[in-house]
Amino acid sequence: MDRLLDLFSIVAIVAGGFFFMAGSVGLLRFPDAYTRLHALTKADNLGLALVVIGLLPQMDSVLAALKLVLVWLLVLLSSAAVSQLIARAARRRERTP
Amino acid sequence: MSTPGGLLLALAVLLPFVGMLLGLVAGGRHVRRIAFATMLVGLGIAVGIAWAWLQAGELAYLLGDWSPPLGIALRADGPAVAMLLAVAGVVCGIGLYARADFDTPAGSSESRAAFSYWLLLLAVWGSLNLVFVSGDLFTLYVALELLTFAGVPLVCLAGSGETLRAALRYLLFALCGSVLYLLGVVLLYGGYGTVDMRLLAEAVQAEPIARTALALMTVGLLAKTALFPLHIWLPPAHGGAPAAASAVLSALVIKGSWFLVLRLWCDVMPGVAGASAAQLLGGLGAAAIVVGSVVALRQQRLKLLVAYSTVAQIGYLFLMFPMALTGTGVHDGAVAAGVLQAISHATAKAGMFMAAGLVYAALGHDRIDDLAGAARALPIALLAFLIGGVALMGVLPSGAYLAKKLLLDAADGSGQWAWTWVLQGGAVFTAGYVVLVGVRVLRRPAQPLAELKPISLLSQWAALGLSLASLGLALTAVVGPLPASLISNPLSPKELGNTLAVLAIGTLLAWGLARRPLFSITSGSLRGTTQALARGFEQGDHFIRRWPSAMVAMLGIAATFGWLLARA
Amino acid sequence: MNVETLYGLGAAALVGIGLYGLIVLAHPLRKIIAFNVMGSGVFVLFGALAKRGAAAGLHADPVPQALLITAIVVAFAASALAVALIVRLIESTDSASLASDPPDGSRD
Amino acid sequence: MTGNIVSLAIVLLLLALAVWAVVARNAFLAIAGFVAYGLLLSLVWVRLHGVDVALTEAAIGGGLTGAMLIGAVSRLRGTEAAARAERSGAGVHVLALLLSLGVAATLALCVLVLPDPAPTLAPQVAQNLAVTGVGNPITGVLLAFRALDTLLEAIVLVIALIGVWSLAPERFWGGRPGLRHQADPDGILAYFARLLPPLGIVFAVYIFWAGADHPGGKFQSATILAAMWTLVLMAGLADTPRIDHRALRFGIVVGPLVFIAIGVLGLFSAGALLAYPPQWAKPMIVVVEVALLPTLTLVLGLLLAGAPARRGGGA
Repeated sequence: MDRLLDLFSIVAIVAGGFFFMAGSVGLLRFPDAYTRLHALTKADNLGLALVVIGLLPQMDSVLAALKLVLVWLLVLLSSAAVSQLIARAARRRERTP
Repeated sequence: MSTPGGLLLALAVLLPFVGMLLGLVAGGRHVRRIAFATMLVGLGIAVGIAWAWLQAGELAYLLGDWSPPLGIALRADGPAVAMLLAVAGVVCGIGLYARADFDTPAGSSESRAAFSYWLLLLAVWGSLNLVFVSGDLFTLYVALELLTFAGVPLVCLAGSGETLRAALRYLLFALCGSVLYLLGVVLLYGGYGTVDMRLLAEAVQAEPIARTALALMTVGLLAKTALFPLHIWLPPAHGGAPAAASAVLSALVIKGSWFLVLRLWCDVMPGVAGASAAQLLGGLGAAAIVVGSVVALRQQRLKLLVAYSTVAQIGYLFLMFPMALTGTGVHDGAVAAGVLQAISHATAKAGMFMAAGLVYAALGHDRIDDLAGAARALPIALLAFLIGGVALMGVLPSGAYLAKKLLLDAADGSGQWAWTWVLQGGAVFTAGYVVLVGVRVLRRPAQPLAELKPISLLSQWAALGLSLASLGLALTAVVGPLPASLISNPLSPKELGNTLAVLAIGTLLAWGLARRPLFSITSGSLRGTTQALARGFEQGDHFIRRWPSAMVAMLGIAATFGWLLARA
Repeated sequence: MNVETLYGLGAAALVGIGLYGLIVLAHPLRKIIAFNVMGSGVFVLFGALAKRGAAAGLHADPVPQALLITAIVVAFAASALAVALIVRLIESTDSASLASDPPDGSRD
Repeated sequence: MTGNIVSLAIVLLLLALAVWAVVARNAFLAIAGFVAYGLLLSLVWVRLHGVDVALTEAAIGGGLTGAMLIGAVSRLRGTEAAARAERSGAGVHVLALLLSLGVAATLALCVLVLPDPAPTLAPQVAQNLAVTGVGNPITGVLLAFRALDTLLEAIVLVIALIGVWSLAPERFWGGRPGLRHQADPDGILAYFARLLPPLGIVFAVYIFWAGADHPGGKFQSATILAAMWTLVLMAGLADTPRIDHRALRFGIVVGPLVFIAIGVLGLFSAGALLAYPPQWAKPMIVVVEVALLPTLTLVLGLLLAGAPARRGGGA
């Protein structure tokens, strides 16, 4: 049974890594601030979610697992708020000549 | 093991900090009262420590009853007790002087300058006491940082742009020094598993780790002491700060890092240090005396002249190392001479900066060339300045004289005649700028001086008191542990002749190198060359006091130390 | 080549990088960043020594780690004071240069 | 074996970020690199089995220092161009490179010749930890064996704060530190600043309490509380207190004063300054940590806010 869980963890974490890579490529390739923000927040958060899900079976206690999920929620909250603020700042800079 | 008087050491460290914390809460007018109360109690503790030391010899105290290497031990031997006593005295003298300058004006409930000055003065005092008594190298790192964080805001207390720049330059350069010092502490812990000085002294051998640590720590401390060529930050910082703050910075703050160099070289790693590296330290000191004094002669403002005099006097502090470390163990007489020189400089320099501050307060300027008639207008202040200068020249009964005699004995003992010449000749450079100021202030003014602003009598007497303390320091040899035979009759032909010779050559120096001719004698071709030489010194000093060259000099000296230590 | 030596060599390189920055960078804010890089290099070296000292059931020697926490906080206080000084210097003189003006060559 | 490869990758990335932080084109890019460098550094501490140090580095090194530098870079007013003009010549660059390489090489040599049975104090700490009553050896060292260092550290922070305050213009003395941040009351920042702090406070109290036996402690929790306070200030939901406010000043000194008071108490009950009577060690340490928490939070937050820059009036 735990071999299956290990396999699941490996697959999930590799997928997470792929999404992180996708986010970074998006950061480098996309033309302007908004699309870059879009790429970063979407891809990285999904990547982190996959990594967290992959790690859940490896945790030795439920409390530790909950802490991992809490970490993911906090990153989700802060990246959402920060990306909106950066987007608003970028828009404000565009409007003022 | 904790000795009976040991607790006093911990109190000497904690009292000023408790005073600072209470002053921070009380605020307003109470800050100065709390500061003065702390000074009185602190002076009492310092005297108590000296008394306990006279009875029991070395004092020690284990904090939390944990003995090193796990816990921190506070220790005090002869030099530490002498410095504790001297710093307590100088802090009280500075407190009396600053009472008028940093008073909370009637209108406001709390003034920024007064509030900050008294708290930072107590912070400097507490961190200095910690530097003298701590037996743990990492606690000494925290003490050095405390000293820098308390000293830097003192530089820009007046808040003008130029002093802010001087304070920032001082902070950044001092931080470079302390990170190099911390690097040395880390290496020593890696190599020997402890940061306690007593245990390290037993465990340390002359191997790459100890050599690298000693080289890095020494250079870091030289940067914080502003020994030539690492004096990039001192002249603008000490010259620009308010007089009471300059007195604290010049007389007290730089003594902390110097004392650590003394501890490292003479107590912790004498075996690793070796004689050739000590010669380099002495060489840097001699260079500091020459460059500092010559550039001091070129200054147009009195406070900058006194600041450059500090650069020169720091050189004197390092002249002791070639005599202290002659490869065959540590020469105690030379160490005592170094401590005496540090104390006599602390008292005399505090007096001189206070006098310069009084001149500025009364006349509204401190341009040396326009000080004609100042002596008659401000007798006590200028007397304090000149007595401080004479004391630094090493004229009999001054502390500097006794230090010079001790060093001369040590030099004869180890046959280093070159240092004998430097010791005898060094006083001439100090005489140069003392004579220059003396002549400028004693001259009769062309037109009567403008109306003087009133200055507090207490401040003048505080300045004079400190200068006289430095002049009379040699009398302590009669009561203290030093051999009284060193004191000969001050009016004996040999002493008198020596003093007059020094004064004569000093006058010659002042005549040649000062910006404006001394007695308005028409300047001959000889003066042309000396002026060119003096300008060359000034340009060289300005080149060295640029950030990249100072940093390259710092690392260059570290590399040289590393090479000399490896070769020894 | 165990892990601690690897981090020790990395720390030595960090100190070198920070030192280079401290010498060459002209703007004081950049100097503070270089100072923090060099300081963290010293801290990583101390951390590597701590891990080398793992014994008696402890994964690392706690004494250097405790000293490190103190040193990190002291380094933060230093950076805070330096940044406050820079901001005030720029506010009052519109320049952050550390160069002091040359001695005036006026001949009397 | 794989541990080495991961560590090698981390060290190389760390060096790359350090080089970026030093040679980046302008200050903002350098600080971006430096913040990433600070966060990666906390990963290094985890691999060096220094979880307490990792927490401290992430909170103070990466977090607060990064925030402070970003705050400073926004107020540089073009002084960077002047600094670029003042760049030193190629000769200095080469000399600096050689000297820095020399120092780094010497250090590397020292690392390679470190004594093999590494000298350590771990055994003594393990032996004497029981007396201190705390489980976390680092808390034991910080608050029992080397209590003076922790006391001095709090005093260093207070002196740095006095230094920062003393830089204020005369007319603003007694006023409020830092700028008055205005934010759209129902904007995303205000929402974020209302949502996160409660969670942050709960988390900080947990880290504070866990510090006795597990990684954590007063510095790490005080930093989190200071970060939450700064977030609320930036969102304009609250304003910095006036610096002549009596309660603020008492909060700043209560930590060190209580520490010294308990130290003196130890003098009578346990025979030495800063000592704890054996069975009372843990409660005393908890009292000291509780007293230090407000002091550290206030001082770290006020250091971030900077010198007083406004009159005391206003909201």
